[in-house]
Amino acid sequence: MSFHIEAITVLLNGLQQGAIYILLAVGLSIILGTLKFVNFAHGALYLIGTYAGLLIALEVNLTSGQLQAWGFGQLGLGLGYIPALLIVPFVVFVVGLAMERWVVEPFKNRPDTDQILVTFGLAIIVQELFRAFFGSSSLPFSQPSWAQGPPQVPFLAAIPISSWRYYVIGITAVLVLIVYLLVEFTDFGLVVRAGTRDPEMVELLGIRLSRPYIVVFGIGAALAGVAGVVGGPLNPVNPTIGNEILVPAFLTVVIGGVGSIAGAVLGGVLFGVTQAVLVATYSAWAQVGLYAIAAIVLLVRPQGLLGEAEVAP
Amino acid sequence: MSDEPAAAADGETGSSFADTVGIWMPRGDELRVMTATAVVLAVFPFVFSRMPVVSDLLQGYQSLATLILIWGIFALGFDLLLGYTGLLSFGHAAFWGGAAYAAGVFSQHVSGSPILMVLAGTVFAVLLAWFLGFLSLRRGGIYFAILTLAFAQMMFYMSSSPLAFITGGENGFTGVETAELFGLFPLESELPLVLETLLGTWLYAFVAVIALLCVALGYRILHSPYGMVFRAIRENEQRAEFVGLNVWRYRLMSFIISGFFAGVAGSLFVIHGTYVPLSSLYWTTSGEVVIMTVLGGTGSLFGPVVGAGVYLYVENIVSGGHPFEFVAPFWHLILGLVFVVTIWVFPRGIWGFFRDVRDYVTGGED
Amino acid sequence: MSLLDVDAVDAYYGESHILRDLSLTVEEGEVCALLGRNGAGKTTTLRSISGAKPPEVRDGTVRFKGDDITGLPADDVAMQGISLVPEERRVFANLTVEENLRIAEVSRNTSNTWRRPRTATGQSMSTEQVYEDFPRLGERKTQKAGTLSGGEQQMLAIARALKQSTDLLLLDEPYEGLAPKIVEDVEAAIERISDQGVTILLVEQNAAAAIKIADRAYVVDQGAVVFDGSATELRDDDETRERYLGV
Amino acid sequence: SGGGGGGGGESEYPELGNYPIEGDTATFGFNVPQSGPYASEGEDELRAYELAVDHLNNGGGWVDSQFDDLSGDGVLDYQIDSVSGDTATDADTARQSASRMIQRDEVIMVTGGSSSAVAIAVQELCQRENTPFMACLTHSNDTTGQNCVRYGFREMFNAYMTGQALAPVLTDEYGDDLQFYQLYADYSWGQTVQESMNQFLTEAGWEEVDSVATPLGTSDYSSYLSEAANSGADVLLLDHYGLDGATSVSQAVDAGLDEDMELVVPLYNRPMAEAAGAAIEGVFGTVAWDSQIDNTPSQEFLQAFQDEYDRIPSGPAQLAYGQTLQYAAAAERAGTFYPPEVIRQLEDYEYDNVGMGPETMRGCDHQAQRDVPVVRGLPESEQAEGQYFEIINVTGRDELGYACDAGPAGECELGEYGDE
Amino acid sequence: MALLETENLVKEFGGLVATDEVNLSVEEGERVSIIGPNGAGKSTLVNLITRRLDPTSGDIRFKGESIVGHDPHEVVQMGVSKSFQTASIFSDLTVRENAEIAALASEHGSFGFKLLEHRDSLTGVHQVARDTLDAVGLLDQADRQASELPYGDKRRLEIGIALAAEPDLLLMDEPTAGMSPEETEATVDLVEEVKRELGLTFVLIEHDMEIVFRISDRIVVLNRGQVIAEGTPDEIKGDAAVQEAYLGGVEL
Ligand SMILES: Nc1ncnc2c1ncn2[C@@H]1O[C@H](COP(=O)(O)OP(=O)(O)OP(=O)(O)O)[C@@H](O)[C@H]1O
Ligand SMILES: Nc1ncnc2c1ncn2[C@@H]1O[C@H](COP(=O)(O)OP(=O)(O)OP(=O)(O)O)[C@@H](O)[C@H]1O
Ligand SMILES: [Mg+2]
Ligand SMILES: [Mg+2]
Repeated sequence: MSFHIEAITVLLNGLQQGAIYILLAVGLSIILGTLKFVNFAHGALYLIGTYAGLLIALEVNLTSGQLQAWGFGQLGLGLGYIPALLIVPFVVFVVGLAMERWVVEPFKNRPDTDQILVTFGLAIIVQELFRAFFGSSSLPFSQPSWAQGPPQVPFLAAIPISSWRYYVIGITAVLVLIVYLLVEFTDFGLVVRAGTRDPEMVELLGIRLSRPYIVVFGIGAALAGVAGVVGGPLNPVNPTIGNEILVPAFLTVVIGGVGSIAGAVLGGVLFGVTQAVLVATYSAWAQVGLYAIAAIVLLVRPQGLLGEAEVAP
Repeated sequence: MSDEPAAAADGETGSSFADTVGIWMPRGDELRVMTATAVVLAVFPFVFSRMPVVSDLLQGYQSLATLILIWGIFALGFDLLLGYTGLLSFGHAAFWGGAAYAAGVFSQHVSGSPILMVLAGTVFAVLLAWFLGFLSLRRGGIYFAILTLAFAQMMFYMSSSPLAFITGGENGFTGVETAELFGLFPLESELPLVLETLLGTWLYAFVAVIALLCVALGYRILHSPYGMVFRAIRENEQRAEFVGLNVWRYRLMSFIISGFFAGVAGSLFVIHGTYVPLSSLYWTTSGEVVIMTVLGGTGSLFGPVVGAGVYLYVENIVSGGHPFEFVAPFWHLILGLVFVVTIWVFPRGIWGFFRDVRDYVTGGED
Repeated sequence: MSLLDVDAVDAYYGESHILRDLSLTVEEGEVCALLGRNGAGKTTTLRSISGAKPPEVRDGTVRFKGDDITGLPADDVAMQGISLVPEERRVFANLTVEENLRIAEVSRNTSNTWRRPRTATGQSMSTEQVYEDFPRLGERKTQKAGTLSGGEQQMLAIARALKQSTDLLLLDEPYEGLAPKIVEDVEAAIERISDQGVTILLVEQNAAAAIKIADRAYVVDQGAVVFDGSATELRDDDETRERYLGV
Repeated sequence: SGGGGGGGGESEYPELGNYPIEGDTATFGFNVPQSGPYASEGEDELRAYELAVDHLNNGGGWVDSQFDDLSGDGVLDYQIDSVSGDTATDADTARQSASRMIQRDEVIMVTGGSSSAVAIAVQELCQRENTPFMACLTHSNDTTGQNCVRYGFREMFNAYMTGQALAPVLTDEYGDDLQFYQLYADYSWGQTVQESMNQFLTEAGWEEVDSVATPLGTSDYSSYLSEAANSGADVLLLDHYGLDGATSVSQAVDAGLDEDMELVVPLYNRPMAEAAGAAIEGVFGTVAWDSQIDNTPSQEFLQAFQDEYDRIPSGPAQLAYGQTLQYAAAAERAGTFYPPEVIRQLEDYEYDNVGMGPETMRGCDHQAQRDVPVVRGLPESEQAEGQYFEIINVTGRDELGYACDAGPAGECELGEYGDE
Repeated sequence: MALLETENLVKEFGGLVATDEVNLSVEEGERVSIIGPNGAGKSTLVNLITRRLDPTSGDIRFKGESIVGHDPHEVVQMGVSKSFQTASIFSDLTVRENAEIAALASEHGSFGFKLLEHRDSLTGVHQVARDTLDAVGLLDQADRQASELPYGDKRRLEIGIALAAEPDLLLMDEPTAGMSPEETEATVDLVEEVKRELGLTFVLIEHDMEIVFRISDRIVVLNRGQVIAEGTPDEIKGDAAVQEAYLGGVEL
């Protein structure tokens, strides 16, 4: 097959994989950048998004877990993918609000390490709760039938990539752009960025911060939820997916530069494409390459690709 | 400390003595701590796995007792970094697993002597810690956590595929060949006489002696200038730099020290299991040692060891059903809950909690 | 009715009792100085008025324009028209000079007030006016505030407060770290603001500097008012100045 | 049938492993994955194990009909008890769990599987601890090849035999002189499947374009699949098992690969097929056992399992059930739980009672010599519970296998009985 | 030879020249004050000397040796100490340990392998720490946790830490900012006393002209990164350029 088809395949595969990282990384990054909160439970939000998406879109048979033991072996609303895509972000947004209120607030003034630890613990709890209720085994979350197979568009039809993956790329691009505009160009964004450094001073200026904060966290969470719905059908769905995606997502944030949305996008694309290229060339090194890239970037630019060097006090 | 002249006089006689006998002379409380540790180590396997009634309640077993000590050493070293220097590493699996592979490969190609294996594994871990520390200590906090995580994951994927010809990849390293201790005693054989009842196997005795040495070393480090400098750096890095301390090298040193402990533990792990699983390099292993340390209590010498015990107990006994049938499937969930509650309510962990209780009780009596 | 009426306030940091039965009033339009040595409780008084926490006000009332504002959240207090130039400057280090000024106006935008009552009547200073008064800031518009020099940050903090709609301006040691010449400029600016009808409560350690522009002065010591009178009275009261101000 | 021999037997032999048993119950250790990529298989195995224990103690199923050695009233006058552990499809966890079973619970036999890496790691431990290990689902050549041990036995066939059974069917179906491409799970099992498939397909005249390793537990195969699609090969072999297999075959179909190439999944099972759904249509592979196999033992097991759990058992379940009974029967024949004697009873034992035709548990490598069913996936419209593929052919054991000094067995050194 | 010399020192931030060809020299035992309007580049200059910032060009020499390219802690080891504006102490450690840390660094270098020595055996360190605490009047509080000290004592400890490092040159950036006149007085006295006893050289940055004129041997005036005047307090008082750029109409 011709070289350019192969190159485009690799690039699209990379973009699609990167898109999931980006959705998670942007959320993580704005939460980290503005609330100064290190959320190791972000993967858990992804997990919630995936299961919620699955149960809204389809009906599934549980083969293990407490729900099945209690007689709820058959579960799910079966409403289809579009409703799932619309409902899940709200569900996870609400989860995010609750988390902001009950977890972020109490830990806002504790050291980074405590935040990492408590959210790491929460991530384990969420994962294990899902395991307890839904069982360990993977549930099938198939791609919608209307998005299976390559798109029936002249050129793209020759590329062995399912249509769903194009949707993933598109949805990600739109959402990330919206968030970017919101944070960089609105009063809301300004307040949130100011609150990053000195929340009390913001309040002394007559601005109530609790709501913008909650909203930021909610947006971050909702993005993770969307990632769960669009990413779910690309992977088997089981309780460990959240924590597995967390590591690359965090790496994306860090190599892109904490707090930088553009950085997260750049980082995600770099990761996705690197991985796809390595699989196509030296597949044994595909995973190693990912981390090597991260290491190199951070050694050369410790603040990340588009991160700002810490402002001197 | 409160009696100023006495302390100074003590210091002077001590230093002249140290010149002749060496710096290894126990000082201050060291002897007491070591003795207490030795006693606990000596009765632990008996109480845990053989003592009538108690061991039935605990449901312990010999090999778990050994494993607890091994992870205890790992956690103890980890706490020197987390609890004292304030650096949270999510990549200590690299040293644990790296040392295990190194010791395993060493036993296959050079010598199966347990002592030499521990040496080989530890040297490897220390060199690795030096190298990775050099790379990841450029920034603190979250960056450090993520960088260490990235490097450890890189090692994991290296040994899972490109280096699989050495490590066995996903199959794990199966070529471990442990020889007899001192060329005489097979490790899994039982000790003579009353020692058998107390300690059980040679393996346990071997691990316990090393654990004792590790405790002594840890205690000494904390009471050397290093301990103080580590805390100072955590407190106020900039100020430490501006009194003329090379913050970077001290941090590197504390990273290497904790790598050293992880290396000792990792080597013992391969001696104990005669097998190196690939997952020993996976980030969940790093996560486990983090949980153990925090659960037990950061910033204390024995807290992490207690944490290791509790964690492994839940992981191996509670998860195994009888007599915990009801909660067994949820062991991981339970650990997660306990972990979160600990951070939330008792940031100083189990050990810190008991110390607070003790202080409260004794304080009440005064 | 006075504009600000602090009545027998007791304030605590945790268990330490800082303000003891402290009372003071500020009349509309005046420049009132609050003096005292280190740790006397001046900053604590300003924080108690502006609703910052800590301290915790356990007893007494703070009235502004006749309304009881004791214990209101800081943002609500600001909406009534009280703005603060805090002790440590506290500019938003990661925002540019321009953005630091812009954010001060956000609370005036009704969509950001969330139906909280807003009774401030003061005019906000225009951005042009700010740059005219502090040309140094004009030169540094797009620089991150965190990289400004100490004095530049102080100017920005003052300018930011003036960009709010202010009826009462609380200034906590505004001259700290300013070059003598800039001190003069700031003094001039304060006088001009005062002339425009903004009431000012000025905290200072340096009695001489404060007396220069103040109409009236309070001296606090250990959280209680020990002197209350006109600026001229204070200038002539050597004993008070020596005993409580160390000059 | 033991007739009190068990109690008396205790003095006959020296202490070894967990022999002699204290008290009057013998405990079996079931070490299965309850999480990780092979969790579905593990759950089904555990059901079968529990069923086996029930039948051993109370009669029923094959205990009554197929295994003459067994009484249905315990084994050797001991009641059978069991403990289970989660291997998490991870060798280290599995070994910790096995070691707890052996040391604390004093099990007399360990069984379990799903993942050859786990099986190999655990059987090595069992050899050291002198506790028999009845490997359940492990299909790597190495389990009874270079990593074989005296204390381990395998009823399941291996990758080598899969290659022998599948190659003729594939060449028959798709033609000669084709090019094939392999993606394989990067560990013992996948590596030997890749090796054996390559060997037998090449011998049959096909040519391997490339073979690429994928990490165990990969969740997104799209990049690998794109490479395969762009390679120009005619046939794609997905040497993935369990969840990985279900995922890779579904993703291959999602990306439209099946339009230009034929897909083959060398080792299949029911949970996989269920998870992959429509994607398995027309896909060839081999299975350990299937409920559609029409012989008495198979149908009896299906019945017993369905009665108990109201569901259709998978291949791994049949292995689990069968291996437990085989061990118990060997102990009865030996008249003792003393491991070396039980092992000797199992070695070179011939039987025809587990539904896979006449078999021999070969003494030289502890590999059962048995039939291998070849299947093809059904279209979704024809799928029903327990029916996901049609059985194309049950390749007889005479057409399969290798001599004791050939193939994987050539590399096997079993090690000691422990009573030498 | 001057103790500290800068030669054509330049520091640029983007387009802004914060330090512009500064040639400064401080003799041993001298007290030099640096004054200048806000944003003149005074703090930048101190940060260049302590190596918190890299110069764009030019050289800095201490005791004749170039320190550009050295790490901050190495510069401290050579004898340059800095007192911080806000009390920068180790608040979780005791007062004694605070001093010991600094003494340890000056006695045993920036890094050492003495990890197996018990702390009790480092008698030299204890001595220096005790002397320093005595000098700043905190010896009786040695066993208190530093965070419990009242603010004034924290400032004292802060200076104590700087002194325990046994510097040859002490840099102070607005040490009395936020202090009451009394406190200022006390601090100035402390500094003068220490200078007398230890023969310290120091460089002071201050906006409080009273202090500046009282304790400086020489004053350097910066404006927009450049030295615009230099001389004894009397010379500076009379300098028209300084009046214009810095002092305005302030009466002295
Ligand atoms: N956050 C706090 N927690 C506990 N005590 C505090 C806190 N802030 C200030 N204090 C104490 O309250 C008292 C009054 O402090 P305050 O800051 O109001 O004094 P001040 O008059 O503003 O002094 P200065 O002129 O130094 O700014 C002091 O003794 C101080 O130590
Ligand atoms: N990182 C930076 N990026 C850009 N400009 C900077 C940076 N740091 C300092 N500056 C600018 O350099 C100039 C000199 O700053 P410096 O802090 O040295 O002034 P200073 O003389 O100490 O003033 P002050 O008396 O107000 O403290 C200022 O105009 C400041 O805005
Ligand atoms: Mg104050
Ligand atoms: Mg300055």
